[in-house]
Formats: sequence, C-alpha cells, structure tokens
Amino acid sequence: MERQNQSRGDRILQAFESLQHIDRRVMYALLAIVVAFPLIRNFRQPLVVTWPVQGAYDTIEKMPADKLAIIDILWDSGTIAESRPQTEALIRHLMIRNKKFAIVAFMPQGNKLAYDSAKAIGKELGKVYGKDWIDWGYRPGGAMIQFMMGLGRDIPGTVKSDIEGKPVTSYPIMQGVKSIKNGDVGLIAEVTPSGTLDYWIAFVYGPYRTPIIYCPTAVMAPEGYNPLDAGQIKGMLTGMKGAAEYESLLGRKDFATRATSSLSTSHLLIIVLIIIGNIGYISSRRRRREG
Amino acid sequence: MHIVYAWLSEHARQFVSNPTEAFALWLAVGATLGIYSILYKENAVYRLVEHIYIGAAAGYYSYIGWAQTLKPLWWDRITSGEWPWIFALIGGSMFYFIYSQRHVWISRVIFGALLGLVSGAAFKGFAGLNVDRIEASFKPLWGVPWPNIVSNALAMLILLTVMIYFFFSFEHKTRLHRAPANLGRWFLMFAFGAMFGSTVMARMSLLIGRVWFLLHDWLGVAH
Amino acid sequence: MEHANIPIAVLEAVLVFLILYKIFSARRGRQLYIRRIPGLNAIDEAIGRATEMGRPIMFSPGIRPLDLPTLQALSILRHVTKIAAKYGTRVIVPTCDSVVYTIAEEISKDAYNSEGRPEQFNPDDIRYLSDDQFAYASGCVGILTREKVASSLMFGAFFAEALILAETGHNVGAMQVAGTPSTTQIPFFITSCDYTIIGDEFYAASAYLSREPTLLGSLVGQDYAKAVLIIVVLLGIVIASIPWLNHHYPSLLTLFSKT
Amino acid sequence: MFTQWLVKPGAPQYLWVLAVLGDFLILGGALFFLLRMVPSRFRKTLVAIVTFGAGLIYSVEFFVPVPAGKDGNFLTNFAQKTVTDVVLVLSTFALGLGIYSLLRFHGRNLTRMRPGWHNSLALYVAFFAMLLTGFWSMMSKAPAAANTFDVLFRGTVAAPGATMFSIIAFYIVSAAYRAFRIRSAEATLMLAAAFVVMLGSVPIGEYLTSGLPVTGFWSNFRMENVNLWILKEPNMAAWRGISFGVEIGALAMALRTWLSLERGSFFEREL
Repeated sequence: MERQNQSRGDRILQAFESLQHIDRRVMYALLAIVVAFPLIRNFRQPLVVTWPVQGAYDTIEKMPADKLAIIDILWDSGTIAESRPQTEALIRHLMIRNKKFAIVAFMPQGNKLAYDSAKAIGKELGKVYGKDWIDWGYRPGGAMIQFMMGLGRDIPGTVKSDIEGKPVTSYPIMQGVKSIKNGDVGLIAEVTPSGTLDYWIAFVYGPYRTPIIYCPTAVMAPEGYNPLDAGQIKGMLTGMKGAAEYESLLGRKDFATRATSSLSTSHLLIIVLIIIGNIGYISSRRRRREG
Repeated sequence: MHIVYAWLSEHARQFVSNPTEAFALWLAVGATLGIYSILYKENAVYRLVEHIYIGAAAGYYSYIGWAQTLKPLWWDRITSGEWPWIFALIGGSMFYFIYSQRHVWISRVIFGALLGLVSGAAFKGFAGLNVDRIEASFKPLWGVPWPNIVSNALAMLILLTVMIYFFFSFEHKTRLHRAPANLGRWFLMFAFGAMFGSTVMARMSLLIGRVWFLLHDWLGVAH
Repeated sequence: MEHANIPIAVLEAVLVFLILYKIFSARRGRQLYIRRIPGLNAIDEAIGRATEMGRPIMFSPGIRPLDLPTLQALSILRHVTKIAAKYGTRVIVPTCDSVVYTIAEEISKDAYNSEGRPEQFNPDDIRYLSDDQFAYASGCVGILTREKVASSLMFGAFFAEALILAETGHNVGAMQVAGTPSTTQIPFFITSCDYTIIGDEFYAASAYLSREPTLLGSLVGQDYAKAVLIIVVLLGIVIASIPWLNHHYPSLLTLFSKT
Repeated sequence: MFTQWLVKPGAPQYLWVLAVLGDFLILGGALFFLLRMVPSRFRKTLVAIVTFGAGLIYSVEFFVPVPAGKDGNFLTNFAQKTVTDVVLVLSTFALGLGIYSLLRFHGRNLTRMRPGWHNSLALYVAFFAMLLTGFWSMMSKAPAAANTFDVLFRGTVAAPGATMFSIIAFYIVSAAYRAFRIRSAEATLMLAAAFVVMLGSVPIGEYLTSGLPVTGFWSNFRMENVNLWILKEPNMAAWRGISFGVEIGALAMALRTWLSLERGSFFEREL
C-alpha cells in the first residue's frame, strides 16, 4: 500500500516535472492566441486611470476654448501601435470639447498618418478642416528647435503654409493667433518614441509656461517622470496603456483598449509560464532528492 | 465556407478598385507570415523572404546613400563650385585598397583617420554621458524625509558595490573583499531582471501592432 | 555638454593620466594581476566544442559601424580566428557595416596566414549582410539555422536584435558566449547564453585574452580611474547631505554641468 | 582643378561627371604616387600621425574654451559641420564595399548553381528592383514612380523589418520561461525583479492594489509606484555603476587608439 502511494506520488511529481520542458512552439502558439483573442473579441478588464493620464485629461478640459492646442507628431509607422491610439485619443477629446488644434509633424510618414486620423475623426464628429482644426504639415527634424522658438515669437510667420500648401492666415482657425508669447496657445501635446521632450520644456515651457502633455512609448516613459514630478509637464500617456486609460475617460473602447487587454494577457502568460516552469523545477529537484 | 468566400470576394474587389494598395497589402502579408514561419522551423519560405529582405534593404540603402547623403552633401556641393570636396571621393576610394595585395596599407590611412575621429570624440562623449549621471548620484543622506534617506542610501550602496564588482586588478581573496563584490553582483542581477521586465511591454506592443495588421488590414476579423 | 568646463577638464585629465601612467609602467615590465573572468575562458571552450563537432562558429561583431565597441569586438575576433585556424574550424562572421566587413576579412585572412594555412581561408565566411538592423538579424538567423553552427559568439554593441540572435542560437543548440557594452541588452544575453560578459568586462577582454602588457596596464589604470569616480560620487553625497553647505554653495553640486 | 576652372555651376551634368572623374584621376593618382614612395618602415608612423591628427579635431574643439558671446570656438563650425559631413560621405562611399561583397557572394551561388541559388536570384531581383525604382522615383515626377517605390519599400523592407522586430516578443516569452528558475540566489533575484516589474506595468497589476490610497504613505505600495521605484532607484543605480565602468573602458580604448598604443586586432600587422 505504501509503495503504491509512493509510486503514485512519484508519478505526479514526474508529471509536474515535464512542466519544465514545454516545447517552445507551444509557447509561441499560446502567445499568438492570447494576443489575437482580445483584439478580435473585446473583453472587459479592470482599468485603473493613473494620475498622469488624469492630469492630461484635465489639462485639455481646462484649456480655454479660444486658444489653440498644438499636437506635435514625432512618430512614424515603426511605433504606430502605440503612437497612433495616443494621437487619436487626444484628437477625439479636443474635437468633442470643441477645442481648436493644429497638427505639426517632424516625420513625413507620421504627418500623413495623423492627418488621416484627424480627418476620419473629424468626419465622424462633423468638424471642418481649417475652422476646427488644421495641419501645419511636415518640417524636417533638424529644424525643430528653430521652429519651436519661432512659434514662441510669431506663429503665422513661422508656419507660413499648411499641409495643402495654402497660407495659414487664409483659414478662420488661425485668425487672431499670433504667438505662444501672446498666449494664443493653450496646450502642447507631444507624441513621440524619442527623447525630444526636453526641447519643448527648454524652449516653450521654460519661457512661456504653456502646459505640455507628453505621450511617449512604453520604453521611453521613465524619462517622463522627472519633468512630471517637477511640474514641467502636466500629464503623460504611457504607450498603449496610457491611450487605453484615456479612451476609458472618453467612454470609448477603441484600439488601445483592446490592445491593452492583449498586453495584460501576454504579460500574464509570461508570469504563468514562469510559475509553471518553477513548479516543474521544484518537483524535479524533490524527486532527485528523494531518489 | 461562406465567410471565406465573402473575404475572398472582398479582396478581389480591392484588387480591381485599387490594385496598387491591394498588391502592397499582399506583399506585406507574405513578408510578415514568411518571417513568422521561422518560429516553427527553418523553411524554404523564410529563406526566400530573408533573401528578398536583405536584397531589398541593400538596394534601399544604396539608393538612400545617394539620395540623402552623397547627392546633397557631396555632389550638389561640387557642382555648386566647392571643388575641395573632390578629396572626399579620393578618401573614399582609399577603402578599396583593401582588395589590393601590395597596397593594402593605403586603406589603413583612411581607417586611421576614421579611428582618430572616433577616439578624439571620446572626451566629449565621456563628459556628455557621465556628467549628469555623476551629479544625479549626489543624493543626500541627511536633511530629507526618512523614506528618501533609505532609498538614497540604498542607491549609494548599489552604485558602490556594483562598481567594486568591476574592479579587475585586485584579488577577491578574503571575505572582506568578496562580500561587496558579491553583493554588487546580486544587485546587478536584480537590475537585469527589472530591465528584462520593463522591456516586455515594448516588445508586446510591437507584436500587437503586427497581429493587428494581420487581423484588421488583411483578415478583416478585428475592427 | 558642448564644451568642457574646468572641472570636467580636470576630471578627464586625472583619468587620462592614471590610465597612461599605468600603461607605461606596465610596458616597463611591472607584473600585474587580473582577476578571473569566467565568460572569457569560455571562449576557448566554445571553439573547442565546434572543433570536436566539426561544425562552424558564428562570430557577430555587433551592429555598430567602426567605433570603440566594434574595435574591441574585432580584437576578440582576432583571438578567436587564430585558435580556430589552428584547429581548422570555420568561423563565419556576419557584419552589419561595410568598413567593419573589410577589417574582419583582413583579420581573418591574417589569422590563417599566421597559422600557415592561407589556403584554408574562405572569403565566403566573412559576409556583409546589411546595414539594416533587422535585415542583419534575419540573415544571422539564416546562418545559425542553416550552417548548423556549434558555437555562437556575440561581442560588440547590440540593440534589440540581441535576443533574436541569442534565442535562435539557443534553439539550434549552439554554445553561446556574449559580451556587450550595451547595458540594456545584457539581461537578454544572460537569459539565453551560456556565458555573458557584463559591462566593462567587455573592454577587459582583449587584455585578458592577450596578456599584452600595454592592455593589462590600461586595465589597471581603468580601475584607478573608477576609484576616482567613486571618490567624486562619495564627496558629492557628503556635500549634498550637509544642508548648510548646499544651502550656501549650491553650485558645488552642479560643478560639472555648469557651463 | 577641372571642376574649378573649366566647369562652372549650371553646366550640364555630364560635363560635371567628366570633370570630377578627371580630377579624381589626376589628384588621386598624384596622391597614390606619393604614398607609394613612402618606405614601408615609415608607413606605420604615417598612419599613427594621421590618426592622431584626426583625433585632435574633436578633442581640441571640446577643450578649447568658447569666447564670451560666441556659440563655439574656432574649431566648432569645422568639427561639427564639415567633418561630420565628410565622415558621412566617406562611410557612404564605403557602403560599396559591403554591397559588392554581398553581390559577389550571391553571384557565386548563382553561377555555380549551389543549392538555394534561387534565393540568391531573389536577392538580386529585390536589390535591383529597390535600387532602380528608387532612382526612378527621384528622377521622375510621375506619381507611378513614387507609388511603386513606396509599395516595394513597404512590402519588402518595412513589413519584414517590423515583423522581425516583433518576433522578439515570442523569444522574450521562451527566454523568460526557461531562464527564470529559482536555481540560485542570483537567478531568483532576477526572477523576482522581472516578475514585479511585469506585473506592475499592466492594468491587471495596477488593479490588484487599486484599493490603496492615491496619496500618502500607503500609496507607495501601489503596484505602479513600486514598479516605478524599482526602475528609478535600484535599477538606475546599478545601471549607472555599470555604465561608469563601461565609459571608462571606452575612454581607455579611445586613448590607446588615438595614441596608436593599441595592441591586438589589426594594429600589429606589418604594413
């Protein structure tokens, strides 16, 4: 009887032991499934709105309607999965609240992608290009600092023409917009996978105290916490997760919300696999010791 | 069956209405699936996609090299009268002496110049990278709230033990020598774990982007 | 930091002096001790394994163009090809930069010449793959899987592609040794490789492998330089902890960054 | 010389090509002739002098103080604009070496019909397709040219690139599963840190501690704050400790290279 028990325990341990040698293809397939499933079928997951995201939301809420917001696009297709939902969430919020904004891009591809997004959301919400929003077009990244400093002193003179090549002064949205110094800009939002936030802080926030919202990719997020602590930026959307929290504030479930479910499931998969692997490891060690 | 038929006819319609976009889509899908196939095992499709990718990247970089570097920075300058830029071509041609048995040393001259530039820039690089890090390590151990003191003391301990771990020229013979270095190694491992964990999200975001491309743009099952 | 201020100039001068001083004293014949670095001993083991199995080694010198980490990687490559040439083991070197490619080819040719087997050098083993980071990675994956590589050595500056190389190498059962100054990639090498050379052990490699006095001296000088940095940091902590000092002389804490 | 005296800006491109070629042959030939006269025992010295001289440009630029009211010292403009451009141009000229090697390798595969030669053929086709449509899109203003280039770029460079990048997600799973075992104290520490950080960076982790207050002492134990603290304090300190060593290693390496003290790699070969 005892021997039987022992062998049964042994068999269980043996079964557990195999948990430490799961074939990698099985893991790859599992990952593909847990990533794809939430994208196809939205399921509810608890989403806590963190304070940097709330801060970004409140900044837009508080922005006076007669001022202009600037959305700075520094991303391209490489980080589209993180940067586009952030951009779209901000655009949607500004449009819902009837606040005017301008898009400016330092990446040619990102310019087109952001323009398409704004056009689509604008169509849905009945917003008119040139009256409710405008795209200042693409500027080479090398001229970024000069451009920012120019905006500080003279917006129409620095921007000159929009994405369609028409002079910006011909649009109603730009009437009365002179410069950041003049207090015509109520918000700057930067969407970027690279570390260019410091320029906005140095050349715009420093001299004019214009509120800044920072939307980095997940990798770059740690860079944002110092200026956030120092009050130099008012809010931050970290990668997809930040966009998802923003969507929940807007009461929507767009791409970022689903994608964040995928993020959660994929992280959970890794955690579960690590636990399983260790169960296998411990049981093999026990069996060896008993043997 | 019905779903597959509807999907196929949708794509067929796209090929008729916008052939360029449809072709681009299928090309990208082929490349994506071909690369992913390596996850199962090495196979002929992966091999083909790999070679096309390397070839196309070489072609792309050659074109970009001309269009974005040589033409604006070199050719346009010469043709606007800045003739000394001709020496850049002469310098560039010195690389090719690597293929000569007798005159291979001429390539050394240009390598030497490049290495000199790289090493001369190291002083600036060292300062640029380390000044902020050095000053960020000046964290007070007194005169701040106690949780900060604990945190700052820990940071100091970690920094010191990690640096001690990397001393090469003295033997870690006695326990007194070994203890800080071992502690440093433990802190290192903890930090590496944290780095690993914080990278996962970024990589998963990329994967989600690719999967979304397949599910949304191609299969049309996610909206 | 566009230009040096006086504190930076002084700091760098001290570091440079220490390193040069130790180099020249080592050249005059002072004996120097270097602690064991297990990962570097593993390089020889990896070459031995490939020789026993009669299969090639892959050596990736990182994806940077010719700069300091790559130069160090090429020093290690020289060591590896010399031993491998002696045993007649192939070393496949995929490169990510034209200039690095030419130097790697020269090093390899030299190694076979100095072992008296110039005919065994196969120019097809030194390959330029692509300047594109991931095209390079896909090519390395191809080499690892198709050439049945027995050992994979990765030395140099790596970025995201590090894990692609290391996991593929692991999946094909290669013995792997990696070393990189790119700190963010070390965790991935640790999880997938048999041995990982961490941090500035990477810059110690050429001294360790060649036992050349100049390099050993430099390594000892680097230790002194690190000690100087430790002292600077400790002084800074002391100053920061004395409220009176940093109240009246706040510039002491930003001595280096002040322009 | 020709480019200076015979061809003026605005002349037809083919004249410029001829003039540049002529200049290249004359000046380059003269330089080659001069270099050939250098006796072999002075060659190393010559290389050392060139290396040292090149190194002076950036180092002097860095250490010489900036005159008051100016943006830089006497070298700044030269070092940061001209030299940077020269290096870019030089390394682009060197790109040909790599492309030549790649095409030679696959050309041999093709001509000898080695197994897998059709892959080499595909590589050739992709190379020339990308190169030629690139130049086509540059020369021609027709939208078809730009479109073709764009489609090929997206399908054969951008898509496989993004996919190769994302494949890391799969590898990160298998690496974590295999490596994070409680084998030793070190491995366990690594596991623990990775575990907490992973949990703290997704909404589910944040949800676990969402009951804790947002401000005050207990807020420090909210998952996202624990996560941030780990990344900012212990992780940053260890990272700095490594990077100081690495940077000093690089500085020493630079010093040895600059002064031609370096040993090993290709420095010892007789010239």
